[in-house]
Amino acid sequence: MLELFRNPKNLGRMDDANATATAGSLACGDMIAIYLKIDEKTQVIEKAQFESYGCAANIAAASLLTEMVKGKPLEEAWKISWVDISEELGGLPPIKYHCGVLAVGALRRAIRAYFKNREKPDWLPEGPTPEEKHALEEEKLMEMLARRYKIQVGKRG
Amino acid sequence: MLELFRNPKNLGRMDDANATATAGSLACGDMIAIYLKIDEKTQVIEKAQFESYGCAANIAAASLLTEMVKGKPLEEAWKISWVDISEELGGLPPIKYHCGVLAVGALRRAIRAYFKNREKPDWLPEGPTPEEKHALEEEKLMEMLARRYKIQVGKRG
Amino acid sequence: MPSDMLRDVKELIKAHGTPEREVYLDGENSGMVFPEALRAMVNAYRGLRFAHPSITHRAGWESYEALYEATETIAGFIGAEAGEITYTHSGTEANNLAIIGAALANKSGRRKIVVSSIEHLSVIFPAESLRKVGYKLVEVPVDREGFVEEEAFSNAIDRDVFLVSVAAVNHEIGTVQDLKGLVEIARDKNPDIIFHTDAVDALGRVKFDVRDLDVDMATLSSHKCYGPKGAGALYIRDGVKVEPILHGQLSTQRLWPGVENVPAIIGFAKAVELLDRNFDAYVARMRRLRDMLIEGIMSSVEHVILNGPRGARRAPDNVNVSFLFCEGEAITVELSLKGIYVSSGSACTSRVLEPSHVLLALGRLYEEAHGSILMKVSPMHSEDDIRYVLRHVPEAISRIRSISPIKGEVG
Amino acid sequence: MPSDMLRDVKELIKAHGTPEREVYLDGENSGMVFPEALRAMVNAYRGLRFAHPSITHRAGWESYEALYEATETIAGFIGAEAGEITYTHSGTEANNLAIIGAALANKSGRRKIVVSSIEHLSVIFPAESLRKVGYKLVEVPVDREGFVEEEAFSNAIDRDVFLVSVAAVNHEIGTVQDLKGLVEIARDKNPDIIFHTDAVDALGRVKFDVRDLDVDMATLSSHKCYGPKGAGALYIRDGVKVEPILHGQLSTQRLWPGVENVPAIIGFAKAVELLDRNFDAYVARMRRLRDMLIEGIMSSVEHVILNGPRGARRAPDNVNVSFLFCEGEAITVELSLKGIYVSSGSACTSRVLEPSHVLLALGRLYEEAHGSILMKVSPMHSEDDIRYVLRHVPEAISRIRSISPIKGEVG
Ligand SMILES: Cc1ncc(COP(=O)(O)O)c(C=O)c1O
Ligand SMILES: Cc1ncc(COP(=O)(O)O)c(C=O)c1O
Repeated sequence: MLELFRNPKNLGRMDDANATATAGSLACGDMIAIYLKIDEKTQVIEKAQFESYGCAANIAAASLLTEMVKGKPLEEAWKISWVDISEELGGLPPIKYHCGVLAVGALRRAIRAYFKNREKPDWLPEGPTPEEKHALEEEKLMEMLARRYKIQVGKRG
Repeated sequence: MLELFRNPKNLGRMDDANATATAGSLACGDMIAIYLKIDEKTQVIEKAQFESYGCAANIAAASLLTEMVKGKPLEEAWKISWVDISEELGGLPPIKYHCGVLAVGALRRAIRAYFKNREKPDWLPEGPTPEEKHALEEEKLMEMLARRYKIQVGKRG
Repeated sequence: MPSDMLRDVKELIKAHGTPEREVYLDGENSGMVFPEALRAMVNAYRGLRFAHPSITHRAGWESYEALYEATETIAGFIGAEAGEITYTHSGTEANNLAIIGAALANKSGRRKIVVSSIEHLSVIFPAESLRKVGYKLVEVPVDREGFVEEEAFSNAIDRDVFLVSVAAVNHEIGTVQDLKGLVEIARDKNPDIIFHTDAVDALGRVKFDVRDLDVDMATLSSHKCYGPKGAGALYIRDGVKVEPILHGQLSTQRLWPGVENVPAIIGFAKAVELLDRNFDAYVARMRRLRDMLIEGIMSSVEHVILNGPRGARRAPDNVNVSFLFCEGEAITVELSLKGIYVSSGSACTSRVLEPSHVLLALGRLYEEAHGSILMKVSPMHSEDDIRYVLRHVPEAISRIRSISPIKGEVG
Repeated sequence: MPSDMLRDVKELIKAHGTPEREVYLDGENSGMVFPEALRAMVNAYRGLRFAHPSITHRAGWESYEALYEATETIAGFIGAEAGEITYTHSGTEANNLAIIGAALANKSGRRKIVVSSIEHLSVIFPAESLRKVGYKLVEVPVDREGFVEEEAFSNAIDRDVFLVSVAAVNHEIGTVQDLKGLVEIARDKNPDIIFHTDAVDALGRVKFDVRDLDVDMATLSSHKCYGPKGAGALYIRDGVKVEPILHGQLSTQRLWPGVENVPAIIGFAKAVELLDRNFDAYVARMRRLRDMLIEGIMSSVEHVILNGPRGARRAPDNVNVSFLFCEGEAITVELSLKGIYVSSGSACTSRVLEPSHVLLALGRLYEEAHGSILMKVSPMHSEDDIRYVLRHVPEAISRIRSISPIKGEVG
């Protein structure tokens, strides 16, 4: 994990991405952006990159996930769960589970975004998966907290 | 105090005592016996001795008290309070106050015993003094505890 | 602390003088520390392993690692999992957490707590404190050696019982309870009970395995098993519900707020490691010293009673004898003058000289309880220590007896 | 403790490697110890001054003497009497005793507790726990530097207030509260209140005198002022009523059962003695290092905000800065790789990444709170330490920023 934090792979924005999404938010204190370049014909992921505003585990999880999906068909990429991430990272401590969840949430959102104006495949579920729900929940929780503390998230001054 | 514990003065039973009393009890875990030899004419204490079943402070207090009353008229001896004992001993800790109190209680009981069959002087109060009361209370408290624990104080087997 | 005592204590110490030799036998009140355990604690401080174990930097991780390994050592020694250990700072705190914390989590309607009449006050008092929130406390009597009366115990366990607490080894008279038997009786009559045991005086003295005994909670204390002060622990079987009794910032554990005292816990684990590795040798050594002490005293002083059982049913470190016609605290001072540090069941520490509730519960006469002296040997003591003690006990007792108004006509 | 974490932490440590130099700045989470204080503790163990201080033998008396002298040192440092100090094992425990213990003794009908919104959680959580027994908790807001809003504070104090608790110095942002002024306001509006202050972060940093401030209770913690772990203390003004919250065997004190951790208290007193003797020099040194650190960071890194006040109104040891567009925990790991140990207001220690309630109470934006880094200098740090830190901070921040999807367009 520390190795991936120190030397993350697939780091940075991607200009020729054709699917992009974020999960988490500044307010959460954890945010992951995923960029995919998908081959239109084969629906195989050619390139995957990420950016992260988050802890070391977050960065490592995103780096690992982008590494795992490279060269995979979307259907297979979709099936990666946060447990796979956690195991690959050598077992995330429970308080870090959400990092894996967030990374997978971002990936799935990117895949959904890709199919927004395309024909949806059979394997893509209608409703949100647990990971997507979790990402949503975390974002909402933080909005709630923000209201409680009467704090604005976003631009300063 | 430790010096008096180590080398107590006036220790031991007195065969020619004409006034004797004890305060406290075996059950209390603290018991002092005081023996006085009083000059019948002058009512001056000629000799004073003690025995103690009690802690080091108890022994020291009794030793000191017997030393203090030697050569004193009974009226003066009566006036010695546990505070005097405590001060002489270099300040007893609060949990040891009762040792001084018990010693004074025993002395006053012995003086009362002396006047049992003699004419009572003016200075001898009717009711019990705080020290005498305390000795009584401690004895009673232990009786009560003994009942609670259904324990007999006294001879074994 | 009353402010005029310091001067007096200074005078006491001055008048006392320095004894030629010192033999510390007051392990009941405060335990000696294995030099290795002390060193382990000091090294932890020097190596930054005092850091907060849940903070994300190397010092924190090393602290976590050390804490975790210590916990595995301690848990392993009692047959538990690391995840079942909660640290407090003392056995007293762990007993409070066990009893009050379990009551706070008690959603059942059951409101009865059963303890033995010779439990440590840090078990009895928390249990008593629950009376004001509707709990009933039953104290089961013990026989003359401190063993829980099985029939009375069995009768006390009914459907209303929520918690049972019986110590594995009694702290004053060393009775090694038949804990497994008691657990069976209790579960037989009421399978829903929580069974807690105060194992503070069992650790390192008898084999103690929470699975084998089938207990739900067990209290441990570092300084009572030759670790440094500042660490107690409560084993809570996975699934048993306990609520925190103090509140604040959490670190690695849910039930006791604040940063763990990692260096003290490291020292605790080092002590446990030594106890584990040398268990048979230590027990044999302590038993030899114990019996030397008991037999030496009984054969050289008259009118002495041994409190508690003998042989394997007695903790190997425990010596508790009553010197008739003597007041115990006077004996402790007399022996102290020779550098022999022991305690008395009638220590004058409370306003009223109430003798030890443990000895009274055995059916001891007051004068027997008041004259009781408690000594604990340890793996750090030698035969020379015991010989030194035996050389001085007879004259100490005869001096105290010479002061007493009770000369044997009572007795 | 989840049982699969040890392996991971071991791997983390291995992957981390040993840094060329280590600078420990996480005094907020766990304090460094003066070598003299550690030595004093160790010597106490070696000299039998671990003995129970209320037992009647020489070791007990020496322990009592040492405990008493330690207490005089500690009490003297805060202008209290020895008899007004109660020891616990941590500041967390002392805060619990202050708040819950005072509530247990509260015979008045008053049921309101007033605290500032930036108190330590070991003050806020116990106060919140009293809600279920009928107490009302009012959290008074603070300004952008952490100073209690006087008008809101004054308005919160009415005839129903029973207890007020405001820390002398805030633990995260170093705000040195005008405590004397707040006490006056409070007593003016309600002379019956009990005023408690958490002085854990004040000791050795600012002059702190309980009589001068006219407070009723004050919490202290050994490890936060360079003493060993295992000792907290609560000053309770003579006459203020507090009931014990734990139960068990008492030693020299009424309010916290169990044997005092005398060796730790001796170490605590040694630390206090050093702080007292070198007060001006230590404060000057810390302030110099603090300002070096703050100015060095502000001048070498862009988009940095200082949290908390400046100058004399800020504790001399406290540095708290928010690096915008950076997540704090990632920074702590990045700096750890260089051997620089700091903590973050957004430490991932809770399931939800709730940022520090202190920073949010200041009106900080979430992203400011999440990027906050807390460093505490001490009298044990040198200018070389600070230079080393300053050499590595800019590159650490720029690396974390390079990973982030937020590049300054927000901000
Ligand atoms: C059986 C037993 N339980 C609990 C305790 C309390 O442990 P501690 O001294 O760590 O508070 C003791 C200490 O003497 C004990 O002997
Ligand atoms: C202001 C304040 N109060 C209380 C505490 C708790 O003290 P302890 O760590 O000794 O439990 C801390 C510790 O960080 C603190 O900073």
